Amino acid sequence: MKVLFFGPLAEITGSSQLELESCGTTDKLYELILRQYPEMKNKSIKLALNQELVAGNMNIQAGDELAVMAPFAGG
Amino acid sequence: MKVLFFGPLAEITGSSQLELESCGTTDKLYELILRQYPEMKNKSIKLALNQELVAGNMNIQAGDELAVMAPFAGG
Amino acid sequence: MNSAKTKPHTVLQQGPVSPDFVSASIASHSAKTGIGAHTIFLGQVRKDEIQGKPVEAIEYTAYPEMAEKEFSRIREEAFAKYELSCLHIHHSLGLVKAGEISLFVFVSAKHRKQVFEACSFLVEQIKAHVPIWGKEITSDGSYTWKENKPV
Amino acid sequence: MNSAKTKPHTVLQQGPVSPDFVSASIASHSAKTGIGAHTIFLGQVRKDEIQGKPVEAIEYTAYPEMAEKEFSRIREEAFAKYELSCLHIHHSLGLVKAGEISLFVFVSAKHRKQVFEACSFLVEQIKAHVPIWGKEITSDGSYTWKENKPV
Repeated sequence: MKVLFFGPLAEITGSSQLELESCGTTDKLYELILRQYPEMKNKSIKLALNQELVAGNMNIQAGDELAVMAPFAGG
Repeated sequence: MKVLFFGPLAEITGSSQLELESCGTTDKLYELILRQYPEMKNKSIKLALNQELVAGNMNIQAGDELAVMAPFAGG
Repeated sequence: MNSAKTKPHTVLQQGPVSPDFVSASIASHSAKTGIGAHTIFLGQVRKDEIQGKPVEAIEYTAYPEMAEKEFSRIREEAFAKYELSCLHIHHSLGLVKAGEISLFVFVSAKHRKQVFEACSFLVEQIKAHVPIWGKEITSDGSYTWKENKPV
Repeated sequence: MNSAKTKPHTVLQQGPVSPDFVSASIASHSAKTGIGAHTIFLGQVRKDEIQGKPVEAIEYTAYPEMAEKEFSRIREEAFAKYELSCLHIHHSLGLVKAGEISLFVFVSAKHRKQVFEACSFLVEQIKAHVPIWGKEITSDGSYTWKENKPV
């Protein structure tokens, strides 16, 4: 399962794209990321599934595009 | 007493500046103008005394600058 | 930036405000690195139809001495009411064709919080209180006197 | 003007928004003679001090595909919410120096009534919902990740 990381989070992971073990739902992915990168706990991270912000818990299908994002800073 | 007229009002008077008889107060000037130019009755005219909008009735002194104005259209 | 607040301004200018003038104004603020947010209002002359005839231009006249005093008063009021770095107002006199710009209001501040409110306040004050008049001239040369209405 | 609403836009551009680009955008609206009011918002990079060191630039990165989708959604929402003739958004990627412009929002309508509200709505939506990040780079080369806060 490919997961994208941006901005400050890519600095923590050392890469803008990681291959993580499949985990079925976005809640599980969230847990997995925080276990693997405990520094992200203070970053109020958000997930995007197929380029849309995840609200609640969502199922992950094969081929879905997943992204982990720090608070935005546009403007 | 010199009185200035602008925009649509100068069209009614035919001049941007008229010499009117002294009349002591702005209320009296207002009456005088409407008597002389009854067409201004529908124009919701305002007076300015020394370049400030007249609110209420004010005394007119020798040398004061008086102006009669139609609704504004700036912008 | 206090100097920007107190230096005398002449708001009224002959003819339309050009887009190049707007960009020069923007560029001149790049040295003011305490500014984080600008809001600009531009009033553009519309080709409205008056009795079936399109408006080709507005011809503006003013009571210039009182108009400049009112612009100053409005500026002071905006600085008192909002936390602004600087503000600039330019208004046309004379002929401004449909599609051209007759009013340019430029408000700058550290944060975006109040720039929209301040800019809107300025535009409403200008339309309500500054002695400016405009003839809407239609294609056959006839004209109608414009009148501002409150929003 | 419906074509302006539906034609595809790319909001993200490399480097700062130049004042000349803003004036060209303004000039390109002079043919749209149904427009009476424009509002522009410009976000300018501030030379804030971070631990005593001045910010020299912000380096912007984005999740570009999602960012463009969010910009489209925000545009559609603004057109649904307000009576607008057209609107344009431009946001920088890469390095934007202090004093330069990183965000340009341009809203046009027949009347002034809603342009300020629409422009403010767009700016708040962009800051809250578009996946863009910025490194504030100070004079000694160190940096801090910027985070937007609600107004």
